[in-house]
Amino acid sequence: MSYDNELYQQVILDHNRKPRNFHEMENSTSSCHGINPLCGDDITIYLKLDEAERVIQDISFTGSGCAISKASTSLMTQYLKGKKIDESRLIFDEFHKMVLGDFDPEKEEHHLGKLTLFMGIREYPSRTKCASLAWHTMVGALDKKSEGVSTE
Amino acid sequence: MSYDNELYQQVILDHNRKPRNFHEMENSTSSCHGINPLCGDDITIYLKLDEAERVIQDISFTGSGCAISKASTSLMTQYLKGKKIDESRLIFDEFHKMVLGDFDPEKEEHHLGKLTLFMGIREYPSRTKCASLAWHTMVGALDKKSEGVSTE
Amino acid sequence: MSDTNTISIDNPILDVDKIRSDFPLLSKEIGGKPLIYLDNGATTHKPKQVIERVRKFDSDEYGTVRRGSYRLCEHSTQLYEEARQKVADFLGAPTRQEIVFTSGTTQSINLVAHSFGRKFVNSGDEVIISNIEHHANTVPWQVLCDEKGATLKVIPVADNGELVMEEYDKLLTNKTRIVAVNHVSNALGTINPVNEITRKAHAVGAKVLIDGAQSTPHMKVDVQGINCDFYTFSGHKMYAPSGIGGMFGKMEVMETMSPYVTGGDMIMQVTLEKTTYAKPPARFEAGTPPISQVIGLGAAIDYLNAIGMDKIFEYEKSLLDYGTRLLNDIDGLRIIGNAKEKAAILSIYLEAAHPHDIITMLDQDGIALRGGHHCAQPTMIRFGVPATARASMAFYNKFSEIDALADSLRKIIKFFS
Amino acid sequence: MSDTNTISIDNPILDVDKIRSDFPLLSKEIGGKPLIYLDNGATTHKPKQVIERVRKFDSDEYGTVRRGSYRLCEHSTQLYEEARQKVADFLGAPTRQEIVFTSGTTQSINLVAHSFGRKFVNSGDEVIISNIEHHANTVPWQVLCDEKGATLKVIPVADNGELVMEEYDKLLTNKTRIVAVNHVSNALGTINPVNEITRKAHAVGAKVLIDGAQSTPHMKVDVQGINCDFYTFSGHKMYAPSGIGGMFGKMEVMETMSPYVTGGDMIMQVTLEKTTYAKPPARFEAGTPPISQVIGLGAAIDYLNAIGMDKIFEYEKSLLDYGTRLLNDIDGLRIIGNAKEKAAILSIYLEAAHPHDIITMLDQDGIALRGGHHCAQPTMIRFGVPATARASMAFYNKFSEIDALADSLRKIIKFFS
Ligand SMILES: Cc1ncc(COP(=O)(O)O)c(C=O)c1O
Ligand SMILES: Cc1ncc(COP(=O)(O)O)c(C=O)c1O
Repeated sequence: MSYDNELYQQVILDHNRKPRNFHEMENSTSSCHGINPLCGDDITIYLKLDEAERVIQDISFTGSGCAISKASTSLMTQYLKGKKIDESRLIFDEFHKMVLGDFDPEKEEHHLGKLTLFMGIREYPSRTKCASLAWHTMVGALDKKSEGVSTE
Repeated sequence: MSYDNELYQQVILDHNRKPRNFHEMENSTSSCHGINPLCGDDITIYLKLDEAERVIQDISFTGSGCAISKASTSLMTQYLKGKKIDESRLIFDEFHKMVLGDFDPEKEEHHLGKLTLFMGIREYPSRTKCASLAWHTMVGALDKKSEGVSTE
Repeated sequence: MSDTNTISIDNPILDVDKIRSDFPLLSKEIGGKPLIYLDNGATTHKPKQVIERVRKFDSDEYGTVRRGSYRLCEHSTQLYEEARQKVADFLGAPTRQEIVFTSGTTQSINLVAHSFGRKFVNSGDEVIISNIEHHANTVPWQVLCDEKGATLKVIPVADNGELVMEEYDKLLTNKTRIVAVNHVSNALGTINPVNEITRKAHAVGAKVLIDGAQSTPHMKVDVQGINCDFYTFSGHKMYAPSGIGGMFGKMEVMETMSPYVTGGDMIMQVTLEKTTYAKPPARFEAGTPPISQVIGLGAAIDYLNAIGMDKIFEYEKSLLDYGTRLLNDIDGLRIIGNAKEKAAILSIYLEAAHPHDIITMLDQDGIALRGGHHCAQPTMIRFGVPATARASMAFYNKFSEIDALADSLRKIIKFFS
Repeated sequence: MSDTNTISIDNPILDVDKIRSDFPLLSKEIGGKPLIYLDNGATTHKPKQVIERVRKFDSDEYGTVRRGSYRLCEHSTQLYEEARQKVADFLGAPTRQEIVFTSGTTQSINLVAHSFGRKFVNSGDEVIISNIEHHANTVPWQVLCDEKGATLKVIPVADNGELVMEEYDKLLTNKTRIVAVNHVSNALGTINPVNEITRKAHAVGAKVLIDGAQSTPHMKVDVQGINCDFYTFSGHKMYAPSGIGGMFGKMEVMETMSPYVTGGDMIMQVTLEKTTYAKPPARFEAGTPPISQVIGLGAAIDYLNAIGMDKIFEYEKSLLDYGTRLLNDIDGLRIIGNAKEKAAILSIYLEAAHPHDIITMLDQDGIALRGGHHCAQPTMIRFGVPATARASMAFYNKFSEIDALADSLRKIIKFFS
């Protein structure tokens, strides 16, 4: 399997233009505010958790940011909707390591699906935070961090 | 007339070993404490002023310091005893300018007498304060500066 | 569009090619493309005259300053004080003793907020800043006002990026202790009317700090003309080494101030019971200073003087006018900040793309711009944008580099639309 | 006397001639005589590896750090963080994030006195320093205690220059908030028992700052072994450029501390109403840091590691032993400070001549020593001398230079007697 190393692929441009699950959630069970101080990315993730089943029933987001952060958040919400909480944490871990260059989905088993298209970001260290902000914030919402998270 | 450019001349060594007027003064009319923070020179000048005649009746000093500062103070007290206050200020001015290299007693009229032997100090900028501390402190005593003076 | 370009070729204000040959970094390539460096507001490159002066000093002349009386040390102390005189002359300060060396503008402003502010700003007093300040000229005053129970007031900014002076008039009261504004805004390029700001502040008895981080590299400064009480600057933004900066402070004001950083060299005498403080500037220069960097700063000032600050300002102004015209022609591009008096800064906002994406794309073309809030978040909030891409020019930039920027921006807009 | 000298020639710990060829300044002449530089306690010279690294960085790689996302800036940010890792490794710190860059020891101690001290030291609390501290580790605590109504207590020093540890035990109480002592005294050379000092302070719940200005250049340091909460240092005393220094701070302690200098990069978010602070080390690194000097510091650490800190310590110790024996043979000469554990510092007092005169006379022979109170007035007062002449050695000094010092001192004594 081969991955495109280009950062701004069509999928990313598309999710940037038309972000999915891009709205506030009235009946969320938790939410978290995340910022990337360096470039001013600023998002809020809303979760509706089924605590009994330990499943992410619904997920959405609002905020503003660069194409990478918006597309990453949009794709994350698509990908995690309906996933188990534990699995979501595992995926976070793999994603985070992938963008830092510490995990290579070309060589190792993974649960990232099409999220591997963010692999190219390894080449742009200062942009990894743009891709991972969504994920940190999602985990913050899982952990019910009221003070928010920052990638700084 | 010609001056020796050497810093440590015999006169200076002699006044360093046996400083003149080196004692506290019981009945002084004013005194001043002067310090040179860089090397720790620390002297007190005592004056007995005849305010009516505007004359320095008596002058003495105590303290510790380098050979230059001790000899300079000792020679100053010898030279100023009995001098008019106004003349003493004038001499201070000439002396101060001389050690800074701004006044050349070889070329200009002056009232410095044998004090010109400190002329060589122009060559050692960091030592000028050692030679001028006594003078600043003497003027401090004339001005009744209770907070003392510092060459810094 | 090639109009201004032609003018600059036929009748050059500066010999930019010759100047560029002094700056080794400007001939660098980034990913195979020639570097086009337009982030001079963040930091500037150093001419070889500065780099070599520091190298020579460290190799042949280095010694500590102020503390020793052997000749090596006397020599470096003399060079150090000569550099202080150069700074004084460069800023139009009356005396060398009114120049304090610090590690940069941030440290200088903190010094004033601490040593002046904590002493003279009390509960109920007021401090005035503007809406277009760098964080370095915002946070220290917030902290001070918080601590003292004083009020922080903010001069608003009009849509064109100019301060609203009528509002400033209303903010001033007899409780105003200090007014702190920048000479040139790093986010918008606005040149503020610092003479008027100072005069009016003095009329109510307030002191004035002018943050000159963005003015000292680009225009002639005259602190006596402005009549401000403090004027701060950073060496690394004015072609000098990193790690050095400073400020002008009026002696009569500095003499009333408590020390900031304490330690060696800022004291007259230390016993275990009590410490007496030295006179300014020594009072504010505790510890071993950035010696080699001060020498480098002196060399940078020599370099700037040799070109001439008036010429630098005139040339950069022509770059700004050219760039403004060029970019205003691009659809979907907005320049934030259009003050009449403006330094060569273009804060760019594209409808189509986020500044961070713009920066990464420009970088692919070898063009270095800064994207973000430029440490001026309140300004970004005021203009309703999360961030901008900022082109900040220097006298070593060429008109053709502005052309390249415009071309690249057009490409980006197309790509993201 | 030529004994030790012979040993060093036959069985050299270091190849000093080769090392000296790395330091351009050491081949300088002063008034026609070869420079004998023995003021390393004040500041050290820089090997060409450091000078060249900075020159290359400024010429080919310079960019701002942390603020930009174009490649030039990413590259310098990476070098900057690599240097932070080098410092962490050099000091034995667990993580890079526990290293804060400052302009030097003075700034580092002020940071702790402000950000830890003003938050955690209150009225009635106690701070402990020693009688052999540099002003940089005295004045900030005096100021703090004055401001807070806290008490400053002082560990006394015995006649041989060692701290009186039984007295220290008595000074510690449950009101002690911080103990701040140097690892090596710059005035006497005493190596203090910092592990024991730290252990005992922790036992009463106090934090510990160790001032490492004089230890980092001369011996292997292990902050985890010491277990101190803060450890400060100056680059210019460890063969790095001027204008850079820093400290180790335990993350768990630093996280509880307020910012010191405020401005850009130390904040998470600034609005006109409120500011949230970044995590350490960023919280304590407001503004543009001394970028090139950090890179130079990294190069200096590489240089020291290549020689080996243990070897450096061993060689300097042999210089110290040699010099001590040589000088003790001179009539009318007193060495102040004879601790069993001692770094290569000889604080010299002559009955015949004042230190300032000694320095001027030595300088005529090309020998650079510092005369004065060494920013340690309380220490001078304790030993009843106004000042001393201090020979402070480095691994680039030769035994023959100590011979020259001894000869020159003998001449001076004769001259002044
Ligand atoms: C023990 C000690 N502490 C602190 C300092 C102050 O260091 P700096 O002047 O580099 O801030 C020095 C050096 O002068 C020192 O020797
Ligand atoms: C207007 C203004 N003020 C202050 C600063 C802070 O300067 P420094 O980071 O050199 O301390 C900057 C630069 O970042 C600036 O542009």
